[in-house]
Amino acid sequence: MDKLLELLNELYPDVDFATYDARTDGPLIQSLEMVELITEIEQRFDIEFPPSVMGDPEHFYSAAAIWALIERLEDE
Amino acid sequence: MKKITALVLAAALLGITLAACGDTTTTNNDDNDVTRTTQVAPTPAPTGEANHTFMFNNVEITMGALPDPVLAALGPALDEMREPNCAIEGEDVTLRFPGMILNLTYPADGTAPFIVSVSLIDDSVGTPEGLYIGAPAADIARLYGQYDREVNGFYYFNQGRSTLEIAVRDGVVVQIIYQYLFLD
Amino acid sequence: MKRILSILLAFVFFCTAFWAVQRLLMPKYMSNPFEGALTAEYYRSNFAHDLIIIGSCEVYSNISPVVLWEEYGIPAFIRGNPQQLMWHSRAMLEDTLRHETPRAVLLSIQALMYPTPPHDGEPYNRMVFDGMRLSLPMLRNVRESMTPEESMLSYVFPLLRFHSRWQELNHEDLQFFWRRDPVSINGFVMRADVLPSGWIPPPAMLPDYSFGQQAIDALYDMLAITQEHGIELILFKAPSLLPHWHNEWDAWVVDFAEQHGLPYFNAITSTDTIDHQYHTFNGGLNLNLAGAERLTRYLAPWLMDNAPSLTDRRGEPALDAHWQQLATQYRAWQAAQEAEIAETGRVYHSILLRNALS
Amino acid sequence: MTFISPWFLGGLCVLFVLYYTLPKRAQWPLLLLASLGFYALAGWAALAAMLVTVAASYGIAMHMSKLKIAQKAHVAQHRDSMTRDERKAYNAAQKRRQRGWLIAGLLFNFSLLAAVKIGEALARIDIIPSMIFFVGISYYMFRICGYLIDVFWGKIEVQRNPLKLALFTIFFPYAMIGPISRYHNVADALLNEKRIDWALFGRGLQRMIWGFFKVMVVGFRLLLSINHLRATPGEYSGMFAFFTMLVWGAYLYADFSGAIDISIGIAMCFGIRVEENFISPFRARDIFDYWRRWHITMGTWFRDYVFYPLSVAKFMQKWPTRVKIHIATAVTWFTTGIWHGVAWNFIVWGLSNGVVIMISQELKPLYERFNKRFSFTKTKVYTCFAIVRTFLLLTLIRAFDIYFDVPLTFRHFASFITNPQFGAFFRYFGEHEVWFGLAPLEWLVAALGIAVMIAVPWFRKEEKRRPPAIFWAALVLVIFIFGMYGLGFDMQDFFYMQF
Repeated sequence: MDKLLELLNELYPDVDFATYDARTDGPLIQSLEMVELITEIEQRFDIEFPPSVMGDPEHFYSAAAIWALIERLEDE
Repeated sequence: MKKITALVLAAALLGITLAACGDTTTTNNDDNDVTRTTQVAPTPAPTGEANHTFMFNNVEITMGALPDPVLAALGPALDEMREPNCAIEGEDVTLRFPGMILNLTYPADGTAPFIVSVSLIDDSVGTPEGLYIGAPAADIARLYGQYDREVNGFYYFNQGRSTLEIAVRDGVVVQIIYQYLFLD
Repeated sequence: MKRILSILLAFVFFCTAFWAVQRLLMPKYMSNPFEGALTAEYYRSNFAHDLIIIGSCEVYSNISPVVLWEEYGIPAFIRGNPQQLMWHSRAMLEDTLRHETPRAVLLSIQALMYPTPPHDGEPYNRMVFDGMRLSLPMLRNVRESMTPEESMLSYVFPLLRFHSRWQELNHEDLQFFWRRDPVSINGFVMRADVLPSGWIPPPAMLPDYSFGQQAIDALYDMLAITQEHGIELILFKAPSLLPHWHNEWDAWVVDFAEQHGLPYFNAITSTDTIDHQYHTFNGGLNLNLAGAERLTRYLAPWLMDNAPSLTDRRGEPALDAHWQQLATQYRAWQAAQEAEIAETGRVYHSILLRNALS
Repeated sequence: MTFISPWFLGGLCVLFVLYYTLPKRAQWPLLLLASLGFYALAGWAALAAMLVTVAASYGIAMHMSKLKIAQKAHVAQHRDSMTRDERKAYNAAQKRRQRGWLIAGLLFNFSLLAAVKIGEALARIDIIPSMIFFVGISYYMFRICGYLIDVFWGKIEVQRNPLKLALFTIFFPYAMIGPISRYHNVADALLNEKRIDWALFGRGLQRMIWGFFKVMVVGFRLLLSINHLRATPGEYSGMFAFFTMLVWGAYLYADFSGAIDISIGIAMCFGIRVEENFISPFRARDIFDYWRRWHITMGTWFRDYVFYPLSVAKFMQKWPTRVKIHIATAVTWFTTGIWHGVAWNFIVWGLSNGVVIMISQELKPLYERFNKRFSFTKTKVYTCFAIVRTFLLLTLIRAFDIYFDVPLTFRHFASFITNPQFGAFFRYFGEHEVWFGLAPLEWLVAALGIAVMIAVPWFRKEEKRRPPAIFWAALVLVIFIFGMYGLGFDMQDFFYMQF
């Protein structure tokens, strides 16, 4: 989980991801940064995202949500 | 993998054949005979070439052309008849010149007027190809070749959106009329 | 509940507005060209006619109903339209029979020469059917007369056809929103002026003198209808110089008449009393007033001989009163036209009956 | 446009009655029957090609899901005996097999579409002016390919009933025009059994009337002028060309969004909500905003099925992110252009959109710093400037669809500067009775129509501020009177009589 937080801080230095939640604080990750975020995660965690995930934001509204998605993909 | 590509190609071929058999519209030219006041020959599909042109002491009269320049070149007519038919359509004008009758139409909807027909009255005038009233029927084939249509001794030579009608009775040419087919 | 009310209100508003706008945008045919109003004139009559005359301008300018009544006692009505084709005539006959059953029908057969409309048929279809009251026979006839690009709906709801006339609305559309003025006297259109016929071009020979099938079918339909209703069918050809009536055509009609025992009056051959120097207003196409009255005085006795059902009904008070009124309008129209001819040399203002009567 | 015919509307009323009176389980088969009948109007070849596509896609989708289930079962069964790497290798191999089938399906569908399109082009030499027809037959291709890819990604459950899949593909309201719906958005609404919801039915009718108004009163009227302006493109350059582009923009919006309104309206009447395709696009602030407002479902389709997969694809990973995004954008917009038609003007249209987007992406950081530093960018004036800038930019890009001739379009762009003909343009209106094929009164009606069309995105409003029923009755009347339809099109030759 901390590896993920470290990555998120790299991309968004001025956002505190521990408490950040897109549903309340407003959308942050634009569709283009989404590409960058996903490729980084795929490299670091050695997993593969199905592109369908990109379209719908409910996986990326908070750090916890992203981590849950990563764990699910890892044990596939 | 080969199995899949074979399957795909076969299916694609099937699809293409289906697509190719799309409904092709059949052209049906109903051969309705129309009486003299309009035009006689059935409406041929307008071929690309220009319409028939008749030479009257070196004035070019092309079927469907604008009348004014032709009338200016021809000078005054011997006789004239303006026939507003009993309805709302425009005006049909018929002019007589020595050996020729010229028919024009001024449409009611204000679109451009045009030459409707040229009829030869006697042998004092002949067609550019050399046919005249009273010439033997054999001259038609010699001068014009194969006709497009024949009905009861009336031979039709279509050209562009016009037709040349030559009537034969007892082996002699009795009527020569150029017509513009404005109705198709 | 409020919702349903507002929907109902909207529906009622739509229907009335649609009807009103349709009435406004419909051409009124009250001046130019007034012949479009001829079909509707019939519904203004007393539906008490022994003779119904059906045809194109070969009848509505050439036969005078007032002379037929005043000198021969035949109450007649002319149901004509410009360029009225044979299937239009059938529509007229069927429409007439919904209102009365005449003793005889005088049918102009000149339109047999047109297998299809000689030029753009749509305006003529509109003129024939726009004034006609909606009925099943009318719709059947519309379907048979329609040109390919027309739609049946545009006859049931004329707004679909005339909706783009919103740009051409004039005072007349408002003036005649409700009422319509008469444009004829029992279908007769009077033209008192003279335009002698000049040179007539020699007719060209035709490759084929047979009539179109649709026209022939319409003639046979009318024959059947008149036989079924016990009406005497009389064929008629006007003495017009144009368009040329070929002898081969006439032979076919004579043969048809003999075959079915119908009287056939061809004014071209039967009468030499028509002189196209004095009796035509458009160079030999139609007769003027003088020509029409002369032809009527020649035609009527022949009718009395050949159509026994036609009798002299002068003396019946109801008819006398009705025709008295028509005769006065007829004379007023004639006087107005003759005054205008004396003044300007031609008939323009007084061609409209309402101008003559006002 | 087959929507504009008494037969269609009559058939629709019958269908509504049947849909809500027949037993519920007959509802979706009824829609399928109607859709097949409607589709046959586009010609038997198109119907045959479509049915073959649906059948093939159904087979492939079923096969892919069978493989996926087998893969999951296998993994679950050997959970403990396989190491993570073995499992990853196995999954990858299975994935490759399924992808092979997916590609086979897509290839087959597109080759069939190409065949129909080529056959169509050969049979019809003259180019159809309305762009809608041009793309008509291939809308179902989006839907069926989107479905296939979604199944491959495991985003949706495969549809076991081929007939239901066919209904999703060619549901008649959106068969010809769009919007390009996604399977998971509409499948349930399409297939579940419904009682009539009068409020929704009413709003559906209103939406249809609104669509007919846009198409018949504004769209067709402007089309007359467009055809006139397009007939002699060389003659109308400079300001005239710019005027043509403006009229073209208004025509396209009226014609296209109107048709979409009709199809959405019909779907609503059947109780089926379909995605929006236009949200007042002339209020877009930048090109991204524009493509989230104009033909939305096409934009999202290409984004989800071309742009994203491409940008995260393995072979793309060797480039830096910025380059990846540019390549993906270029490819996406190239395919968008090609899909409109295999013609230069569409390709150039697609690529110019791509180029502008790439430039904007590149300048994005610059914009953000600029907006932070200058506060006036938040003001109303700046947003108006942004709207006008975007409008003009898109008007120019859209010009490639007008003339079907790229060099000519560029010559017109050049003529804006070389000889704008300002004087001639404004003098034109004084000198001519008929302006570009339309009488001045017609232009007035068109202008009023455009104003109403753009100023009143009423259906965005909440429930209570809806216009009353009488407004819709009046609008139907306006359509009857000012709509361009029937024989009355060329009225002027109707009644002239000379005395």
